Amino acid sequence: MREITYAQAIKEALAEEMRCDENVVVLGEDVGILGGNFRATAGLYQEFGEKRVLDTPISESGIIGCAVGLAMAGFRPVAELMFGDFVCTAMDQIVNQAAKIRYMSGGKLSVPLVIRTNIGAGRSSAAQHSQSLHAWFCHTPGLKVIMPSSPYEVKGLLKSAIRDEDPVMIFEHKGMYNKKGEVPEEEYTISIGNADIKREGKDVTIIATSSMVKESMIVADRLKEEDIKVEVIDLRTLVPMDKTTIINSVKKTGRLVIVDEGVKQAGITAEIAVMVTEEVFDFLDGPIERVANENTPIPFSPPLEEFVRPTQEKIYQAVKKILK
Amino acid sequence: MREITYAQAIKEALAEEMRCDENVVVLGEDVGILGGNFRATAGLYQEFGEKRVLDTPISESGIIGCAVGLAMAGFRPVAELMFGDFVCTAMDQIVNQAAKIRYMSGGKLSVPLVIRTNIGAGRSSAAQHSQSLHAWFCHTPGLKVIMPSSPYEVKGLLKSAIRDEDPVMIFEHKGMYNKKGEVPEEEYTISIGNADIKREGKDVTIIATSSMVKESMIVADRLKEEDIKVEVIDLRTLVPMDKTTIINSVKKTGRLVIVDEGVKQAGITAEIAVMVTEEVFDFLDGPIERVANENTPIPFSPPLEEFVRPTQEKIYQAVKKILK
Amino acid sequence: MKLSKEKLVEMLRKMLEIRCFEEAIYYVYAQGWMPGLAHLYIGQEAIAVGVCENLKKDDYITSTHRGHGHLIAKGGDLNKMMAEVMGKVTGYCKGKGGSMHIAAPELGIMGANGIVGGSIPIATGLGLSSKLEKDSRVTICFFGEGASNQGAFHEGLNMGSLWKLPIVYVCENNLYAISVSQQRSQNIEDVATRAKAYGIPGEIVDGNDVLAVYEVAQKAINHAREGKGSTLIECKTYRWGGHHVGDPGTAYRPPKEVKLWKDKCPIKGFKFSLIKRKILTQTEIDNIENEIKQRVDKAIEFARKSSYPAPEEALDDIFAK
Amino acid sequence: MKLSKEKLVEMLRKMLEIRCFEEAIYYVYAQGWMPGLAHLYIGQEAIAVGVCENLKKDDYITSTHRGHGHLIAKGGDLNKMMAEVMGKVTGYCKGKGGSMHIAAPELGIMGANGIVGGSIPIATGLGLSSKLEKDSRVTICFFGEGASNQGAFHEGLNMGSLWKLPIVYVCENNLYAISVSQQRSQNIEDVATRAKAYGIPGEIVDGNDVLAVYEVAQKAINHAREGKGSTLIECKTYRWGGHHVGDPGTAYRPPKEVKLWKDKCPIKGFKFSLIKRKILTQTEIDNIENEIKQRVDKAIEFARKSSYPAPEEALDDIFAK
Ligand SMILES: Cc1ncc(C[n+]2csc(CCOP(=O)(O)OP(=O)(O)O)c2C)c(N)n1
Ligand SMILES: Cc1ncc(C[n+]2csc(CCOP(=O)(O)OP(=O)(O)O)c2C)c(N)n1
Ligand SMILES: [Mg+2]
Ligand SMILES: [Mg+2]
Repeated sequence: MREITYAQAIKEALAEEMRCDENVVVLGEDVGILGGNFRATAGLYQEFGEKRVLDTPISESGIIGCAVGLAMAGFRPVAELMFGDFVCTAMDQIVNQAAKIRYMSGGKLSVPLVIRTNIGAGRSSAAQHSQSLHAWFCHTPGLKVIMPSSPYEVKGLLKSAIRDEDPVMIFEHKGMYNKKGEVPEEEYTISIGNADIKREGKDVTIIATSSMVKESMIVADRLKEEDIKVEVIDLRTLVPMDKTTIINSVKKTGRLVIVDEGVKQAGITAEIAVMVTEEVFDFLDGPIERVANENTPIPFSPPLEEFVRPTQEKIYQAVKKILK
Repeated sequence: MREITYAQAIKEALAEEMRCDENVVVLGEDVGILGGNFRATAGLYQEFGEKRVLDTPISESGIIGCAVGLAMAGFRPVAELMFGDFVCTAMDQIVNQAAKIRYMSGGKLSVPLVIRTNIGAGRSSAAQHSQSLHAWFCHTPGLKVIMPSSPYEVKGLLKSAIRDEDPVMIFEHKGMYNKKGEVPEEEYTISIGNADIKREGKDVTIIATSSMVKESMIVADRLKEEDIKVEVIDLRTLVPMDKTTIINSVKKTGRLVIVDEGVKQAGITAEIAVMVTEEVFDFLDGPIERVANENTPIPFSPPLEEFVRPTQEKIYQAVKKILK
Repeated sequence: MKLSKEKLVEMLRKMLEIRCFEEAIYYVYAQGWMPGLAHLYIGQEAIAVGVCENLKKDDYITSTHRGHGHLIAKGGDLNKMMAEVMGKVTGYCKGKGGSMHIAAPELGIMGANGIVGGSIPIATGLGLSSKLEKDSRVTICFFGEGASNQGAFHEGLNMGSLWKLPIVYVCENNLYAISVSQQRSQNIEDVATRAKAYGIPGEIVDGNDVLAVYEVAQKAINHAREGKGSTLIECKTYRWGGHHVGDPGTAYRPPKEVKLWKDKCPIKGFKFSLIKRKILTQTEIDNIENEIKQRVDKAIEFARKSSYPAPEEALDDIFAK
Repeated sequence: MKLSKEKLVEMLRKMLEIRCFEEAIYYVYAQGWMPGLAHLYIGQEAIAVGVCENLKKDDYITSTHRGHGHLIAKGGDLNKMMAEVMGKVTGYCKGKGGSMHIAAPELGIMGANGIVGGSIPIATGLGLSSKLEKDSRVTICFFGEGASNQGAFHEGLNMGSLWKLPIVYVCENNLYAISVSQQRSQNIEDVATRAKAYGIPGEIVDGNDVLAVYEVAQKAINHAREGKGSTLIECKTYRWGGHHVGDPGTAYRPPKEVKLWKDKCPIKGFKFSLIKRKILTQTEIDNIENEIKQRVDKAIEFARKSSYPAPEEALDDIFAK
């Protein structure tokens, strides 16, 4: 199959949806002429023009608020927040407005809005350009939350997100924009709410999000050599969460490692772990292991950054620990 | 002992600290002439004047940013965000600035800042004035997070927060501002990071936060009549968390119910539950029960609001379930 | 400006409707029939009416915590409003929103808002939708002078002006934001000055003179509809009561000031001029007032008789089905 | 304006130091010695220097993502800066901050900032501290024209102006925010116009003329120090390179425009005038340049020889001990 980058996959998803639905518009900082800071909107401005691909001022609340208004009026805006850290300057519009408008209006207003942003450290971008803040939005009823792990996933999920009637936050990964993967030429979508078993195994389950799926696969390879069969689940969407796939896997393996790049404390690994404990306590052979970012801001210097991030080695150790 | 309200206890803490440290200043919307929307700063403007009690424009980012600047310059600002929901309009200053400045500067800058805000539904204030968003800040390294459960706790903890060298978020409870409780006349502080066992018991542990402590105590009374001995732990501070007290209690009872007013999904109850599971898995006699807000925005109409909130009945049922 | 008799009477009627509705809310609150609080519009009626009388049904408005007046002026149904304020299932939002969150998209009412300034960027999006669709709608964005200190105000107006969107930003300067007077919250006398920061016209108008508001709004609305972009209108006015029904509003405002502004009552003045111009007689006005009072009483009755939503409905409307 | 020879030479020296440091960063980046990215100040040197030459050591500055120039102008040590940019433990922040987060409170440098507009409300707080302490310090708040569209700009300036704080807001209008030109981000020609929204003086100055910047800044700083409040200064300038070291900056800017501005080089012009005024000879300038180059080379060497922090140090500095 042909291979394209994660950024290209995003661009294809956007272009396809824009072609078949003229209500789809893209807006954000530098998404137009520049084609996006991470080149995920490259070419859209040229194809669809400045009316449908809007470069905005540096005004994140303005961007999301504007997208909310567009969405209420029948458009399907896809707003980009260049770095995931900038959700902070748009938080009111995301949380108090977009997420709650359907509810507060008793179902009268819809906000079919997609917010594209990202997570991920590892690029020496320091504390204000490296956060993985997706957990906050899982704690915000009214939002769907997606974390695509590859070019294939990001294309299929983004297309579904655009067609969704509700606000969807899609957390891409900064370290993956340039990474290639197989993506079919023909159209497809991936429905929101389904996890994907990336590899079957019977000894231990790893649930991973975003770029941690790939890291976990590499660890699974390594463990295979030690005759440990790891089942790797790509969670794909956090809200709604595919409990069935998770539970079935844990019932089979009895052991669970959860890997996510967010800060560990009060992060999404906690929610997944508890959900599993609540649902299949008796199937668990031991405590669940969580591999996540240390409870620190992201430091700039490479050795420090490496120290705090979830790594293959940490995933490996977690599996070994749980099997003891 | 004399009884004063939660709001009065806050005001006393502020006044005492302002008297003994002239670097303590208070700022926020309507904290001056009006004495605070919830009257928690009543009288301070009159005693300390407009230089130390600043009514601000409606600019939450401005308020927190200003407090950050003051703190870096050697002051000890106490900033009020009138409703907990308004953290959203100040999120960048809280998360990207206040929480990270010490770290990013390699320890060169300090931000001894207190942010007073609140949680709590139950007042028919609807979705934008009822959220309990404390979990987000537990997921933000660099912040301490406090949730006082009574006038006694709020006074002692706020005084410690003001003396702390780091940014502290203190989540008061809107439903408690008018509620009275015993508070000693003589000065005292409560150190950050210590949970408090409000009642000892051997059958089941309830860990509760904020106003849920009182609700849990009432449930414990009711269960006592059924000869069920409940240990009630008032968590008091979420970050840092008093793991020892929690673990010792669970070791004793083997059963845990966690009660918190935040939304359940990805909330603080998940983090506590996982921490316990990780630390004392083998002592647990069954899955942990979480009582928290349903995964919905807060509705306006009283029967709806009652339906989504954690209530005494829900706490009671959780204990009964866990004992089955 | 020459307006038909019908128009003038309609304006008075709407203003009276707002006044009467808001007085009823005080009553309903005092009776304990209403959960929570509400922010009343009494004293500012000329603004909502003066502006909205220029609008077509499908024009958009965004509103604030102090929204009842805007909604009524834009055609809101008193029964559904009252029921919403009481948290009943027959309300505009099935009881989920309450006073601060009433929405009626079928009337172009795209939501009141509990976050100060929160609706300003949303209005930008509504305006942008009209520009993209070429539907010649206009969006009216109401907010207070306090909101003009919010970052969202700045971002919303910057984008609205940049893209020449058909939006009229209506700042109701009632001199206070809760307890904080305008001069204690900004270093300028007129919020309209801020229009300069966005390169758009800034107008100042007596917000208690419904005809003056009508005229200024008409100009701005035409400007917008003709594709010439946004305008910021500042209406000088006063909030008669406290910040909300539970606030007497006396702790931070001199009684003299309150009295002065009550003397400038937007309704009294307008009634007087209509009588003087022989558009209406006192008796006719009395009849109108009685008729409105009856409708408001009926709204209270309707709302009181309506049932609360079933508790489980709390779980609906989070996502589309 | 009459300035001593020493002052003029010092200004040239500082500008050269910035230029040379930034060129070194390009080199260091190309060599792969530096992790991450950096936003260079080349072309804007006259602003940082023209402003900071008015300051006392304990005056405050807040900076931005494009902060090296401000730091050097305020007295930053080249070794510690270079080490920080390379993530070394000898850097200003022990390698934890990197290019965008350098802080040196001992020099009044209260932090660069990776969030556009993020430091503006912080500057308000610094200014407030001076007012409360009556320490007669001034705070300089640097930011770009792109930042002037952020809500934080509005809230920061509103509060700063309201409380008459000793702050000078210095907007470096380099015509672009990443790829978006000023006219595609705001409906006004001059950011200085926005001063009207806050009732403070707004000044426009040629940001490539260090003496002009010095003069305007001096006036504003004196104004602030005398307790008369804030000023917004807009310095018209240009960013020679791309947005950061990895961006050629050619995709969205016409080459002609870039050339035009390079011709207006703030350093070339200043050198020329100093020679003409017989303050310095070409040889003296060459000597200064050589001396600076050596210092920058030494900074690179210092940084390269320094070690990285120990990994576990990542767990320190979250809270005070
Ligand atoms: C972001 C935010 N901050 C603060 C509040 C609390 N609050 C509600 S109304 C209000 C005053 C608003 O003043 P103004 O905009 O002048 O409107 P007015 O009430 O005078 O109509 C405040 C501070 C809020 N709802 N939202
Ligand atoms: C809140 C926020 N939004 C967006 C960005 C990404 N970003 C970094 S610099 C920049 C452009 C800033 O433009 P300007 O303020 O004019 O400064 P300049 O880069 O021209 O010096 C942008 C959009 C950011 N860092 N922070
Ligand atoms: Mg007002
Ligand atoms: Mg710029």
